[in-house]
Amino acid sequence: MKAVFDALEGRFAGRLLGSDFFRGELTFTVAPEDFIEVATFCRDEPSLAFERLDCLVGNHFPGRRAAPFEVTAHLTSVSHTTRLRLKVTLAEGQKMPTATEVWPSANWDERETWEMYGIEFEGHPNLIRLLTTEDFKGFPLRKDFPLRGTVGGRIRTDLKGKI
Amino acid sequence: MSDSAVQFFFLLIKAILWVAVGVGMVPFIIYFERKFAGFFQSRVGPTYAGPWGSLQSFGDMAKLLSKEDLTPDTADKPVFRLAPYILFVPGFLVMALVPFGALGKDIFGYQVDLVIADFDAGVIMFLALGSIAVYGIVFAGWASNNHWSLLGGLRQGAQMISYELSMGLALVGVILVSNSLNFSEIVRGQSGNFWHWYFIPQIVSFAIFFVASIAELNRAPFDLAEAEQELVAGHLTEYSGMRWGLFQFGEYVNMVVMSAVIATLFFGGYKAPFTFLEFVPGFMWLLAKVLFFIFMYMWIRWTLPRYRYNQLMDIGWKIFLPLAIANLAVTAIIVSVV
Amino acid sequence: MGLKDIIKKAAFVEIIQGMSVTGAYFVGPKVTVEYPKEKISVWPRYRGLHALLSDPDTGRLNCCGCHLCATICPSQCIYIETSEGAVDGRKHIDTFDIDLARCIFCGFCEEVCPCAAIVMTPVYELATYDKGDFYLTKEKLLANQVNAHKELIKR
Amino acid sequence: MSGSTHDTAHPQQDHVHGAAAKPRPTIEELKARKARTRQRVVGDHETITVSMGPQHPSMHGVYQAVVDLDGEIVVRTRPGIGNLHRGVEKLAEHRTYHQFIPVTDRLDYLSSFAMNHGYCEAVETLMGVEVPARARYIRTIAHELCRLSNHILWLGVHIMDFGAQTFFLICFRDREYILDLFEMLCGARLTHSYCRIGGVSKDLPDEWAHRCLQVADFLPKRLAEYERLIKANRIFLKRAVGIGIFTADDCHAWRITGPTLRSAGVARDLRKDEPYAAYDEVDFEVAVEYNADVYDRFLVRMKEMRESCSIIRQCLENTPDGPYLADDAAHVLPLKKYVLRDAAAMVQDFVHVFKGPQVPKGEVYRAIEVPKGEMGVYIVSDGGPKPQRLHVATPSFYHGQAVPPLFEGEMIADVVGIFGSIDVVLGDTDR
Repeated sequence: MKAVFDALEGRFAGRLLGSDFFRGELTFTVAPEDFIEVATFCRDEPSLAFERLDCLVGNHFPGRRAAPFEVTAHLTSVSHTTRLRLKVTLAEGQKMPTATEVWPSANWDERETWEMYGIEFEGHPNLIRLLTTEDFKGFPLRKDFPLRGTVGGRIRTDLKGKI
Repeated sequence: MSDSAVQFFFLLIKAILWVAVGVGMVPFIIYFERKFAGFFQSRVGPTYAGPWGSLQSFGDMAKLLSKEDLTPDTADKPVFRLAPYILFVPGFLVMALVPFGALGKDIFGYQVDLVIADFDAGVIMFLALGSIAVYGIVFAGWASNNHWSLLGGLRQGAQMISYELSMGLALVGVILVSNSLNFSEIVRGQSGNFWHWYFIPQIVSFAIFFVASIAELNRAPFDLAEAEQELVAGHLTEYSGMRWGLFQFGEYVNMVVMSAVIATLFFGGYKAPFTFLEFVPGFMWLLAKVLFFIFMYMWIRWTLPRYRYNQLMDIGWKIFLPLAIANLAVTAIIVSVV
Repeated sequence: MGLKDIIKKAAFVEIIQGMSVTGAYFVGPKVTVEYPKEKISVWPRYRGLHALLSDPDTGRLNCCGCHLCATICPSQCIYIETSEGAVDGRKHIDTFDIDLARCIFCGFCEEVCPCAAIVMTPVYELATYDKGDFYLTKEKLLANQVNAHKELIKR
Repeated sequence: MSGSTHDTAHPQQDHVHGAAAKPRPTIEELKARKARTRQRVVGDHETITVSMGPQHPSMHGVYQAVVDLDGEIVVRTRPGIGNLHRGVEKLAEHRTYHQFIPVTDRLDYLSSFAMNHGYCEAVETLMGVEVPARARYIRTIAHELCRLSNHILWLGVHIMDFGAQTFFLICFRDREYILDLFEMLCGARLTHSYCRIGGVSKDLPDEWAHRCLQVADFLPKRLAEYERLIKANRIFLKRAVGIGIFTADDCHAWRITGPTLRSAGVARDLRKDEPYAAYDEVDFEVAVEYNADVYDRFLVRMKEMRESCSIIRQCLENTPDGPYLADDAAHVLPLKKYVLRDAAAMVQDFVHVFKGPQVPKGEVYRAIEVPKGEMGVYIVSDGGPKPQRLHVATPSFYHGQAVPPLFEGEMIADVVGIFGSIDVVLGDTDR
């Protein structure tokens, strides 16, 4: 953990917006425009070697006015058995660069984050709804979205030949 | 009564009986297939309809008859309806060639041949009819106008072409040994105890023929046309009700016929395994052999996984064909020398 | 591939080996339980149909109307209505309904119940022709207590 | 311990039946093999499009793969999921930490104990609950039983994908023994809801250890029987060897974990790498194979099942006595037997049900090795009784995503086999 902290601090000293250590897990907050650079460094630097993106999730904090959205990437190094969390905070409508170039497995994660929170990923190859129906309205995991109700889900006939 | 009238009368009886036995066996073979499938999987199989579930097939038949018969809107309708019949008519025709007793047997003072058609080119006829049956499946695949069905039909066509060849070449070995194309003659050539049967000198032929017959019958491990796990139901995807039932029926009729042909060609047909057992009628021996092969087909089906399409072709062309030719050459040399 | 392998292949060794396994099953004992004719007994902890227990002596419902089960229920399938004013100072249970169509049989209601009132019984045949039968009222739940495990009642 | 792999010596592989140890390929060879398969789809193709799933008989669950075929060769695959989406993450935000446990059962319904366990481990990490030793051992046993039942079911379905139908039913027959054990243990056969925050809900019943030992002794015999039936079978070998190659690099890039990753020669197993429950106290080997194909995934899982039996045996011998639920009033739902007798426990019960556990602020990501791969649970807590955000990074989600590169250039007949070999369960994928 210490090595990871030192390596990242050494490389991106001024640009890391914050770090956190809780229950043995290291979290770094980075700016959205730095995210890809930090992620690529984490993957390619042999002493870090985070080969794998374990998951990429969004989050919504309606209480934080300036930047209510958060995207968290969990990185895993199989060779060093270490984990790292990279966090990006976003304002409503602010775009996030896609991580599909760094880890292909981010594809569905980003689609899910987009459909659930409305966080747009710039450069994503296929940003369409993944789990909900095509005619779904709204972003269901936002805190202001109700738990119960019916949205979309009618049987589509106009999509013939498009899927 | 003139002799020809009597012969015609006997012919009618033979034809009706043979077909009745063949057709009558099918529901029970289907029942046994399901029962044995259960046994092979340490289950008990059907138990409800009739004693030990033996009337299961009739229940199925009633269900299939009462089901709606769907024809897809985009299907090629005449061909779609024709296909099941093409599959099972050749099976019945081959039945006519298989002898179930000696020629010129004395019954009520008349000389009767215990075969429907004592046809001199029987083996050729059998191969020809076998190739026609595949049209049923290819037509079904084409006419359904469904991707899965089309793939199934194509697979079956390709499979049949590659297996007919080695099957035919395997048979040539038997023809050389028996010196005849006539089924009755071939059986007569196997007179004596079971070590006179052709499966011993022609073991390679037998192996090729048996495996190819599984492919021809479209059963696991060569049921590529149907291939439930890959092609949904292959050529059967769009069929429902009794039309689907006819396909199943045709397949089981073909199974009876194919078992009878194998028994005739390699296992002495209606002959008893030992000469002292010949007091049992030949028909019973043939039936026993047919049932044995049907059981083997079931055992294989419920044990083995399925080949892939291109692997099947590989086996057909790269192993069986050279093997059959080699067998043919060796047999030819031995026959001409001895 | 050595000669041994070729011979093995030509003799179908591994296929015969495999067929011997299925052949052994063919003659071996069968494992089928022919369900409606014979039924399997379940273990005492089995989480089947719920039952409400009542005191065997007085016939009074064990339930004290605390709403714990209705609150913990992850699928919110328990509906309880209580009223005050019974003679002995206990709450009176007006309704105690379980919607089986919602229930996921997790057993949490049984686990949190502070007065051993709601238990799960080994009754597992819940299929019915009428959806209404899935709505269990207090009477139905009480009637089911005959199926409850004896140890649960004693406790 | 783990990670780089192609350079570490590995013990002579113990093949019970069938062929001798295969030569181990280098990663370049594997890549070349995969490239040869991919070569088939280069260039223009006239294709037909078929939809495998959601109603296809051999798709596992309601997965949809729209496949473009050139003849029998798969040119492109467009996966589609979501038919089983239940919004588990939204549900979690409206339930207390205790209430969410039965929901986790429904994630991967074929190994629901593992799902309970993963969730509880994460919550315990967040809350800092110390789990008693007995509970840790019971969890280990139950988790391994769960792995066995999952792998046995997988095996049956997987071999059935290749057309051997008997296998499916005999595997189901043997899975019954494990389900019976679970029924005896927690009262449910499929959706166990057995784990609790801080331990397990019920102690081992009488006789259970004995029966479990019997099963653990008996299953390896059955596994040998399975192997006699299929392992050396020429058809299975032809269908499985060299098919669906996915190298270690690809696996990392697509976050493929579990047996599929181990079949690519990476000795990654969270039970060893980040031990939880009692895994650091038992002795077991990580099953690794090196060819990264369908057959090696089969071998890895067969080995894992044997290891599971051995872990169960060790745990049963060493299970300590003591409490099976942590004595932690702030975080743990009290046991029924105390609630009925003890006023403090009853108060604790009421507090937990009506108010929920006391949770510190913070976020944790905890991953455990479930039968299908690595399941991570990410919990953000804002100090309330309900999670602010809960994300379950389930293995099947990523396995289902990696389908296009896996299918590329393979034949339609192998598609079902490959899809089976990566072990996808749609409850796990769609959440």
